[in-house]
Amino acid sequence: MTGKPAHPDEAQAGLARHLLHQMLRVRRLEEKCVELYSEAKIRGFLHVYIGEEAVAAGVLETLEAEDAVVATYREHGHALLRGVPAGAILAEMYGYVQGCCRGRGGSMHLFDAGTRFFGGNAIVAGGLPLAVGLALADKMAGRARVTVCFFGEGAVAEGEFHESLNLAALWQLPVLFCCENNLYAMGTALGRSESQTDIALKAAGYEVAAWAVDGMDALAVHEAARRAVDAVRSGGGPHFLELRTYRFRAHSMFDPERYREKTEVAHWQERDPINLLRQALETAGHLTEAQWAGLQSDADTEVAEAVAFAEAGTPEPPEDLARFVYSEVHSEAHSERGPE
Amino acid sequence: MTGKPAHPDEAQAGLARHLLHQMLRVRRLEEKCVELYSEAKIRGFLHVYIGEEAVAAGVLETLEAEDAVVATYREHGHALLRGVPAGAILAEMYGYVQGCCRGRGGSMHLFDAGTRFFGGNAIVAGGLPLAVGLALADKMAGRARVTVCFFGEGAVAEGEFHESLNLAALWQLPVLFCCENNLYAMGTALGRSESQTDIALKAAGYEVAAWAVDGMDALAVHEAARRAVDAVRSGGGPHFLELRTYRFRAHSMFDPERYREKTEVAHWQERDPINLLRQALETAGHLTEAQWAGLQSDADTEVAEAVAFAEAGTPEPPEDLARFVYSEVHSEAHSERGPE
Amino acid sequence: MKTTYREAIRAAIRDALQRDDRVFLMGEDVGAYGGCFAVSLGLFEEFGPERIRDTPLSESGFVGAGIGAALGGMRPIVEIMTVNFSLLALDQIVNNAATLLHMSGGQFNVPLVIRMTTGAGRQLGAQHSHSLEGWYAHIPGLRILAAATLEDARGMLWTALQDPDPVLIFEHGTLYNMPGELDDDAGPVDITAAAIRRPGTDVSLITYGGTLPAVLDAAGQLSAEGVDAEVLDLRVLRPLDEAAVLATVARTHRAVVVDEGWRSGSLSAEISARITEASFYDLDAPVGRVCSAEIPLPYAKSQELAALPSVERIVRAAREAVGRSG
Amino acid sequence: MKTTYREAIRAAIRDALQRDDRVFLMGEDVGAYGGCFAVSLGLFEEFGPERIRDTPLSESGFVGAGIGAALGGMRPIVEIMTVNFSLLALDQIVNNAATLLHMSGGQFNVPLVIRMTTGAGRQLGAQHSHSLEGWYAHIPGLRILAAATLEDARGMLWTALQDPDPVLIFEHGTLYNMPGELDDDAGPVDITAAAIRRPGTDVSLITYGGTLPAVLDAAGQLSAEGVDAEVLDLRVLRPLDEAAVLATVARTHRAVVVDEGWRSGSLSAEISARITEASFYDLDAPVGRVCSAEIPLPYAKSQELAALPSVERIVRAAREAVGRSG
Ligand SMILES: Cc1ncc(C[n+]2csc(CCOP(=O)(O)OP(=O)(O)O)c2C)c(N)n1
Ligand SMILES: Cc1ncc(C[n+]2csc(CCOP(=O)(O)OP(=O)(O)O)c2C)c(N)n1
Ligand SMILES: [Mg+2]
Ligand SMILES: [Mg+2]
Repeated sequence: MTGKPAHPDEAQAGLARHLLHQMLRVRRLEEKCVELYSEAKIRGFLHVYIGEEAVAAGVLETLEAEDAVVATYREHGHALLRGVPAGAILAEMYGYVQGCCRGRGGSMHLFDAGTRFFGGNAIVAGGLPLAVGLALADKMAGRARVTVCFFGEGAVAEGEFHESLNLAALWQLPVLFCCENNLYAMGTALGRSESQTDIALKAAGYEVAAWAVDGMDALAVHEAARRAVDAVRSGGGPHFLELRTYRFRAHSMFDPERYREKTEVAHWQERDPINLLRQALETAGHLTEAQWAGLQSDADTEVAEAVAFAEAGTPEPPEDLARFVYSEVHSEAHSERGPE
Repeated sequence: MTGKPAHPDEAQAGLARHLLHQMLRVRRLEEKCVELYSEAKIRGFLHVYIGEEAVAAGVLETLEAEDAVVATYREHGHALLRGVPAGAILAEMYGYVQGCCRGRGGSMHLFDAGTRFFGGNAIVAGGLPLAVGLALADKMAGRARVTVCFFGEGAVAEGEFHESLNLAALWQLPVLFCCENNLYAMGTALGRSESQTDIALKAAGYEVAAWAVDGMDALAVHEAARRAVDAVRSGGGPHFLELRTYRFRAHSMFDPERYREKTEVAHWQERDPINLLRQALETAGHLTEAQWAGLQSDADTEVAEAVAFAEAGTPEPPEDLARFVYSEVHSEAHSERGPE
Repeated sequence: MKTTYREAIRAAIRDALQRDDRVFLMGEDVGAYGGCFAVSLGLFEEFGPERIRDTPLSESGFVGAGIGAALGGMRPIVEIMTVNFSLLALDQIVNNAATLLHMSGGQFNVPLVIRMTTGAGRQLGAQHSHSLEGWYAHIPGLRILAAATLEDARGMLWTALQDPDPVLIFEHGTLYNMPGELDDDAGPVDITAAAIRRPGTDVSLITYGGTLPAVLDAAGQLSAEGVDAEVLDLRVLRPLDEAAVLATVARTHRAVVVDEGWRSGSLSAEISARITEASFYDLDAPVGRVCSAEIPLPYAKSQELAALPSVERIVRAAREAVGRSG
Repeated sequence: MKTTYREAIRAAIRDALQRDDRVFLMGEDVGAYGGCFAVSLGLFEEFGPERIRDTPLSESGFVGAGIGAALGGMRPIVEIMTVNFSLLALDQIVNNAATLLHMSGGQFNVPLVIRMTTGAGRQLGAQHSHSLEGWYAHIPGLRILAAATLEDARGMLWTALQDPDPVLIFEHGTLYNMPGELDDDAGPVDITAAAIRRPGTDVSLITYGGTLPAVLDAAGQLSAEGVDAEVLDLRVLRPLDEAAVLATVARTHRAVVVDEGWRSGSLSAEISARITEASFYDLDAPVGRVCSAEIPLPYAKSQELAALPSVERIVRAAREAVGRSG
């Protein structure tokens, strides 16, 4: 039906199916990471995003190519949905030079210049000042770009959070703060880390427009993010989203989860963002069995290909160890390849 | 009239006259400091408190001997009213061993163990975590003490402010935060440093009880501090006072005051806390000429004696330079004198 | 008794909590979680949330609160998860903890113990792997310890808590699982002196903390080659036990310093400079150094290993010092 | 043209603002106040509040914002009032600015310049007087400069701004008022090499920054005694110009390092270690060091002076190096 605009419901359904697919891609990748960790193919610290996929899916869908993204050590999903190939992500975790950081960053430090994905920061709240600065550069250069900064609710207690929100608000910078409130910072429940547990209210205290959103509802996240991103892009100053979500897995592969009840986890799993959206689509008749199977097999294929890519990887040559401590400005023109 | 309680008005008048005296003591000392700086008897950075005396006078009046005080680099007045002798303060600024820190601290670093005066901190906001810790110690030990922490509104932007308020509120610690809002941090006006310029509102965002008070009205400050200190002492958790005041002089002796209008200073000088209280007392018939003259000459005498004490001071012996980098536990028993 | 480095530290903390009411442990996830490296596992249940105090993510705030609590008469043990995060608390450590006593003319000492994990070897990348204890050793007013053995893991804490001044104890992340035997009545140890971990006559290998095992391995290999190396574990990085350093060099006339820090400006430079200053005419060869490559430490195992001091590099440096390049 | 160190830096900032739209200056009170040490006086009026950007008291926040802005294509000059306050921003400098390029596999360089005041001598006490540039010189990924002359005050900034990586420039607080002559067309200078400030043959006095004047004075005195000292100004504290250090020692066979940092773990230790490593058999005496007393610096003038490297102590150390104790 070329030329004829889709029924609004249909457009919405298309978006919803797309978000479902995006979440599924992340879920499958993360499940594979856990598996690979058990097989000792991935080492170091590994933090997976299972349960929280609606947040990255909903928010990142609203960005343009020229926008910037800053994330944390729980960022595989953000990298993937921002456009970093799954193969480059996995190869990175294998520690191979084909990885998006030549195997130097690992799980916690994915970077990608091509998609303006600025990490992958493993210092809690350490990314917020960077995001403020990226937004400052855009504002000073008169570019209508948005910088999105993801961080956990644990980061809210850090001084760097405070300083960053104030700077962004004071200077009216085009940055969208996305607080992934999954209720725990490692083993520390929100109520044991914040005197004010209403994070959106806290952010509003900086005179930053702040809304709390159901972080298990990808469409709700997308809608809130779209509004916020539009407002930020059109000069409305910084915005803040508190995305209420939950991680279904342990904090990292080392976490025995002593600090929370299995029943609490089970309760939240009933609101699995993938199931919720799938059910809503099915109920509305917008997702056939075949479509669902298609989404799944796409995701499976993507992950399988990524594993194959990573498996075929090779370590960075030892003689490259000290490359890029400083830029290779002078030698660049003569080197065989530029920075990846 | 022993036995018979004084008329409430009379008691209030007595308190008011006392506060007036306290403010006058600070004013005269600070004026002398400025003079001595011009004579090069005092060096380093010197920050005077002229115009803000009602704050220290009102707040410190409400403390017990066992309470603790943490202040900033603008702390001569706080030290004096906490009970550190003016002579020890001046000798410190002369850099003499008779000073309250053996001449090592100077103007910005007055300390006094006897009155539990914990400085004298020249890192903006650096004293707040200390105050939280002092209060934590009292709470853990079950002591009904209060720790009072003074800092400027400029400190509110620092991460250490944020972390400290959250900790104090989360743990319900017996600390009173006193923000001396004099509208400027060096040359930076409040509106250019805070997105939220209502400091008391900001503090309330941490779930800390916070009130704004006219910092030029010593009785109002005293009344608010009394309530806050009582509440803190009786287990009410941290409290926060925003004391709205103004510094009449430059930030330090190096400041040419380019950033504010003379008319603004003049406007605030009309609300000189000493004049205000003096006039109120005179109007009510509670301050005779002779009383006022007495207060003045007391203050003058005190300062003159302090100068004489300082002038008679001597430098720390060079061989003591490295004493107290570490404690002298083992030699203490054998040394001629303990730490001053 | 069979134990591990981790368990030895835990026993030390438990012991301190039992001995002295003023002692408490404070830090991120020391409580309900059991400690990020499981050091404090079980203590929360045993001593409760007041004395095993979980903090929000606020390094500057809770380290400063530790300083304040120490000023207020408590004996806090503050845990910082890793030395990299301690940078967030550096203002409090350097500008307050280290200065208050001197600046106040001797009035306010700060009896605080800060423990933190340091070092690489676990593929944690450039924001979790650095060895900055040498940095801290530059600051007057601090006492800096590095526990390399079970005895020290068990014994340094209590002595540190008796110290009237701030003490920082560095625990190397690769040592936590180190097993071994410990006396049932193992207790407090001296925190002023270095220790010889292997006597020898041909060359002094000087090290501390996480690199001690590699240095001992290297000494073993060297011995097979006929080179008898003495291994000195510095233990105390500030104030340095210079006498012990000079004494071993006086015996061997040759020294190699092994330090996981980046070479330039590392503690190894200080050791080298002091040896040369005091024993120049006694030395038979320049003091050698084996340090980490001067790069942000990479994740990939092969590259991380390549960056760190290895047994092979230590052996090579020792051979050079004794004049054998074969 | 007659000028001062302060004015030379100001001219360099003005010049950079004029040459490159992407350059801006950011820091506490750089604007309306005119700079805490009056370095940026007048620039606010000339370039406006966007490019002479006053910040709140938030060292970590605005230094991190500088890193972000550099990533975003700007060329920020971030001013931190003193090196002591920079401790509050250390997480951003060490964990981000210094690591991003390597950690990202060469993708994200950080073209940021940070300027800060360092050093003692103005009776500012223990929280405003320390010399921690040697600390920063330990961190791979950073380039560390110390301007000791008017030429360098004028010329280092622009070259630093052309550098694709983070550069820290240290300005010693006692130098701001230093007067002198500067070429009218003084411009960018090299930021990779040390410089000989006085040629000589008997002993190498190696220093940088705030102690250069005292070292030159000492060289003058020594010359009157018949000792011809060569004075090397390191200029670049990281990466060190080791070749220049070894070259001067090759000429003189004797060296004294003068460094306002605390001796233990100072840059002077690194210089000493490198000289010994490379030139052991060429040296006629151990490398000497003149540093600050290892104490939080006191306010009192007499004690502050006693704590700092003095002409007299430098002369004495040089005499010792050349074997004259008279
Ligand atoms: C400054 C700092 N302190 C501590 C840590 C250790 N750490 C890593 S993740 C984490 C919890 C963070 O929680 P939150 O911000 O809520 O994010 P989440 O992991 O829940 O996504 C902690 C304490 C760190 N990486 N950085
Ligand atoms: C961390 C830190 N940054 C900067 C400074 C320099 N400085 C000293 S006082 C001051 C202004 C502080 O203003 P405010 O907190 O309002 O206190 P006030 O001086 O007005 O009493 C500044 C920027 C410092 N001492 N510490
Ligand atoms: Mg969380
Ligand atoms: Mg102020």
